[in-house]
Amino acid sequence: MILIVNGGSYQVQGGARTLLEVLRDDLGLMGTKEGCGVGMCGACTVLVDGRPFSSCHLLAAQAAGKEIVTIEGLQRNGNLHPVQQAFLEHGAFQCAYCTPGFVLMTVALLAENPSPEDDEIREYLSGNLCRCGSYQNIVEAVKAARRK
Amino acid sequence: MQIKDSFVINASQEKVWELLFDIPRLSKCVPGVESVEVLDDKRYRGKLIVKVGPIKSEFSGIVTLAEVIPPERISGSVEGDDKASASSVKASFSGTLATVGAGTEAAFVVDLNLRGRLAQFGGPVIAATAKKLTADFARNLRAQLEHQVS
Amino acid sequence: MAIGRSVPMLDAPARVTGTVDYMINLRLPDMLVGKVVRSQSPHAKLLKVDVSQALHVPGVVAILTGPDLGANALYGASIKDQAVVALDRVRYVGEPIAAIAAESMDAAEEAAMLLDIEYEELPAVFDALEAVQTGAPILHEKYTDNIFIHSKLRHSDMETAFAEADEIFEDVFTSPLAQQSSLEPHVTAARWEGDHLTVWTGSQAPFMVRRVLSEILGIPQESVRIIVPPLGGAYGGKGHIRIEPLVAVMARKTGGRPVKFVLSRAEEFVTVTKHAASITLKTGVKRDGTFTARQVTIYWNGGAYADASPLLVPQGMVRSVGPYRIPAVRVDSYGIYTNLPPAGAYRGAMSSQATWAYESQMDIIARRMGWDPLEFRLKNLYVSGDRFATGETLHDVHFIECLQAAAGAMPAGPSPEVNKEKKVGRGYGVMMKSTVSTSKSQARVKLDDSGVATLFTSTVEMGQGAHTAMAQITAGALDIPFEQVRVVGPDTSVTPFDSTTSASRSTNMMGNAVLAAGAAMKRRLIDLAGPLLEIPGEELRAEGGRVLTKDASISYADILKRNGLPSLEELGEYSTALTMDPETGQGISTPHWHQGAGAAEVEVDTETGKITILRYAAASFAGRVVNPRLAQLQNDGNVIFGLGPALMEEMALDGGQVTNPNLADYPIPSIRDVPLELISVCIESEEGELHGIGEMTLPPVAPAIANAVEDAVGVRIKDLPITAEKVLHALQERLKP
Amino acid sequence: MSIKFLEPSDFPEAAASLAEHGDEAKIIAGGVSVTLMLQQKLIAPPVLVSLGRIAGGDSIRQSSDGLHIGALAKLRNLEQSSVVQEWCPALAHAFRVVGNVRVRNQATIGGNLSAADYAADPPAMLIALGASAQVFGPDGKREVPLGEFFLGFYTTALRPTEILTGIIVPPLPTSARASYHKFSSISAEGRPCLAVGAVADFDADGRCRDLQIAIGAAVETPQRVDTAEAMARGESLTDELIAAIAEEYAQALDPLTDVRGSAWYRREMIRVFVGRVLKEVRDGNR
Repeated sequence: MILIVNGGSYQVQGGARTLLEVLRDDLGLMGTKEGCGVGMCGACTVLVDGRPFSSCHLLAAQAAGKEIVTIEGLQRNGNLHPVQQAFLEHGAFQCAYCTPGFVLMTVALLAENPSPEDDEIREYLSGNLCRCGSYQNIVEAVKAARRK
Repeated sequence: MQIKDSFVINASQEKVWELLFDIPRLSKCVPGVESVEVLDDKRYRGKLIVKVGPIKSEFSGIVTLAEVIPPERISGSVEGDDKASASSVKASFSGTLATVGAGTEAAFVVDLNLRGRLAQFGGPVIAATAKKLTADFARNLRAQLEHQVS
Repeated sequence: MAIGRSVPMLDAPARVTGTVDYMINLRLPDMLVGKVVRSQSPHAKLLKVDVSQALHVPGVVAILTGPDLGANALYGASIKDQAVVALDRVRYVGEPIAAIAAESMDAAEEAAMLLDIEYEELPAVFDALEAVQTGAPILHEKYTDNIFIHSKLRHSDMETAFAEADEIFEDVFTSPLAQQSSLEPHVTAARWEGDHLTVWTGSQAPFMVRRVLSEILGIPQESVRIIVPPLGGAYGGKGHIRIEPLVAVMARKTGGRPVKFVLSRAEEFVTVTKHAASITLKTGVKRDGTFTARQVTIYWNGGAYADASPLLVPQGMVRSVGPYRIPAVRVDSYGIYTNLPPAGAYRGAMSSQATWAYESQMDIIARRMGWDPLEFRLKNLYVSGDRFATGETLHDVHFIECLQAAAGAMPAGPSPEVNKEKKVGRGYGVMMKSTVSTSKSQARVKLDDSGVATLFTSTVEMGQGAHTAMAQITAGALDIPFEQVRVVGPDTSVTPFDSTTSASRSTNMMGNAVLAAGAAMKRRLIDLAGPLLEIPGEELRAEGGRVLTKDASISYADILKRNGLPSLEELGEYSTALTMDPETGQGISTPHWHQGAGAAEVEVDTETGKITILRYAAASFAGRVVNPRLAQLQNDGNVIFGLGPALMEEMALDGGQVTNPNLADYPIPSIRDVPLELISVCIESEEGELHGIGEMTLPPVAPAIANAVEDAVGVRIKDLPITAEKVLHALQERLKP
Repeated sequence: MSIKFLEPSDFPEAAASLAEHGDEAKIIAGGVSVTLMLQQKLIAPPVLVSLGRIAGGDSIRQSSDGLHIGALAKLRNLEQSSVVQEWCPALAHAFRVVGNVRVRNQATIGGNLSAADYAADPPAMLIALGASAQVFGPDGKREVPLGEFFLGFYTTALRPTEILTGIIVPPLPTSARASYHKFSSISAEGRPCLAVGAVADFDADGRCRDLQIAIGAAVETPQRVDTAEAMARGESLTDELIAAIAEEYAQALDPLTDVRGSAWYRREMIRVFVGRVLKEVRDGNR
């Protein structure tokens, strides 16, 4: 089975393995992580054909042949993606275990709607949990990253 | 979690009691029983398949009888586990028979403790599954006894 | 000046690119995966654990069970009652019975299924109050009433104090079993090289782990190396000793191959919990609005093993009195064994439960006596110079400023009429918390001849930004640019001793150790510069990375180069050793006091009982703030964290089995649970000491909300969490004739 | 654990695979619940029949006989579909409140309904709209009204070799108004404690011509209460009548207890939200 991840294509073993397992164990892409295992927390968020998915309950086989982007795929020749830059400038994280998930959800949100209202931001990102409680800074970072 | 129920079978109290100890016929009444082996007069080993939606669990364990007062009272405990889903069940049960007119009223109380991964299914699902199991058991029991031409 | 600036976290780029090397990402050459096999019985004799079949599963390298443990198989942070894996008894659902090391998780899981375990069930008890009744099942023979610790505070004669009261209030407040739920689970790896053990672990207390492991394994502490990378959250749940003993002993059986254990979310719920607590507060007040006496009785549900409780229950005693001048105080704080997973620290340890009790009762008293809840608090709050119930004098306390800052940040509230009709209410909460009483922090600073300073610290970076703050303090102490400071995190064979990263002690304790190291380094530099500049040391001072007088100066780097020294090292230490009389609790309980306050404005839907938090304002005393943005994140983060225990967090149990061990049925606060208006203020004191704020705005959240609910609709909830169902039930009870 | 992953190109081929492999095979559409059960070792089917490649399986189209939704339509697409929005905004809302954006990007309406999880959102609204399930099996197509589709916890009327291929929502009179309400009792991100879907049709002078209300999440399977609906027909929905209908629902159903609420609380909530939903459809602001 072929997976296209961050522009590269990889031959991997599918079967009953989730995309999360394959990304970490086979491709060594450690930025995507398990937090809850049931698709509630968003720490395992990846983009598949531009849309955010929880890779903990998506079989790798279901993402075969699709364009997968993980947190490692956002940087372009070394500099941070604008959303990553906004998160950094607004200190929109503490332990940052959830940050890759929030960054990718924000990238997907702004792709769907470049200037979302505040309540749209909250509703779109409410499926990502941050136990350290960095939500205020995260919402500010997303507001800064949206096109004025 | 506790499950209480009672039902009437129009067969004599002796015949109902007799069936309780006729293991091959009794095990046919319990839906999903795979095998029953008599270890001694108080202990039986068996396998039970329980289906909840798409999930099929196979519990293997031991039934131990405690009180046996023919023909009216029986109690005991069940301990079994389903290795595949790392789950186990521990239950104590007590049943009483009483003659009511031409038939027999069977009443029982089961204290059920489901443990391990299946316990995450939550109260309502476990209770409903257990109720369905006991309802089927009652129906099969009645079928065994009422149509039997004595 | 580096201190006081909102510099980004040292490894901020790694945090937004997902390249932080958390424990969960650790990969070692030919590393094995570990799996724990856990008890399904809450209390049973362990008759047999047959591994013969399981050992034959291809890919299984070793299996650890009770018999493998040597003599000192029992351990504990203070009471040694816990076995690395169960010996002859299991005491809670989820207790480790065996551990498997294998090449793959599939192999380990297949082996787990083939373990033949036989129990003989014993009666079990889960509620702390039942566990102390006579006839209750006994968990540990030595403790026949299941009470493993009883902390006492005796302050003066309670009879006369209560006799002087015009009104006496007695209320019981409870908080449920809860779980820290850091998104990164517990992860620990271990590898033996001969008699030397290296353990990588997500722990808040590497040196405590080192000590306990050396005791269990019977090897010197120097042969045990503990390495702690940045953590994906901890909140007290990774304090003390967690799965390190199991992993370390397992690694002894794998022939030198490293083994790594990653716990699942469900396993987190049976690894460490927040103490369920039942707190009885008996308080006497006089009509003039002052207190005469307070008697506190607390039953802390410690779970099956003492674990961290013997260190936490005495602190729970101190933290249960409250920040008000009360002449006569008596506290009985019990740590109790039950057949539940062991309890440990949960952010705002013990204060989360204690503040819920005393701040709720403040409003019960004010309401019945007809006093304004805000005034009643302001009138009685401690100020610096007051003596606390332990006899110690309070210094640097700012409870009044905290409460005024929180209350003041709320705009003028709705008029009482609107309030009643619209079911809107206000509530307040103030928190007073001690930190660790006896502890030590050491910091080593190394300055090399390029002028770069490296701080070696065992403080654990778990999202609070401790390494960034310590780097700023190092820069400030040496008076060099922040960019010239590096930090080397916890590695017990490289970084000096530190007791623990918990109870918000690090900024204060480690901060002062760094200042000491910095001061010592400056003196060394001045001594070395004197001869070079031919100026006596007394006239020299170190500033801006140089040693100088008004007309001569030399850079630190040149001082080293011209003395032929590649680098200089200085060790700084800061410690406290405070004791309290075990019988009376008199003495000194804490080096300094943590202070926080909250004000909540809520609206209650009286048809559903649902609470909407319209506004929440929080304030904490932050002393000298090192990094304003990180301090703000702690303040906001603690309020949001506090919404969990206040409104939603409760572990559901059925016969000792946790039935909601997942984040779908055990919800934690999401963005849409956060009040639209959240204001939080750090009260600073420029010339003040470095101060901890890691927990302060959390404990007031629950009582502030409950008080606001009573203000809005007149019902008092005394059992956390404050769910819509409880509010509706109370509303309907109130309407009954 | 090796597993065969079949990707049939149409429903007949999928049904054939199901028949061939018997209970060794499991259907996977969006795959949310199937993958979770695989991960937790609750199921271990040797064969997975993925419907992902079936062309047109996710179509959403309007026609004279109703709104046709392909079983493979993703909840996120249904939530954003202008066809659904125009047909019935309340139905779009019922999709929008499921889980979070990521779940809705993956979950299909067919998967959601076949899982028959009691704490779900779409079933109550679809039943209130009188929708029925299109099922394909070895002996051809059949239609099952959704009211009879859910038999118990995680149990539907689908026979082992049958596949849910689509949903049909009958036409709504222009005078009809619909409303869906998800009540989360603990956290905003939680699954529903109660789901109420309502459709009411009014004649020119505001009398209620027809009323369908389905209650979900508080009971084992989503249910309507005929006696309560009968009380509304031909009447104008006064506040008193609304209260009586709400009371009828609260008494007629047997709510369950879980972490999101006790049976007592759910009975109270049924009374409250049936009342609120009726007022919404009466006052037409939804």
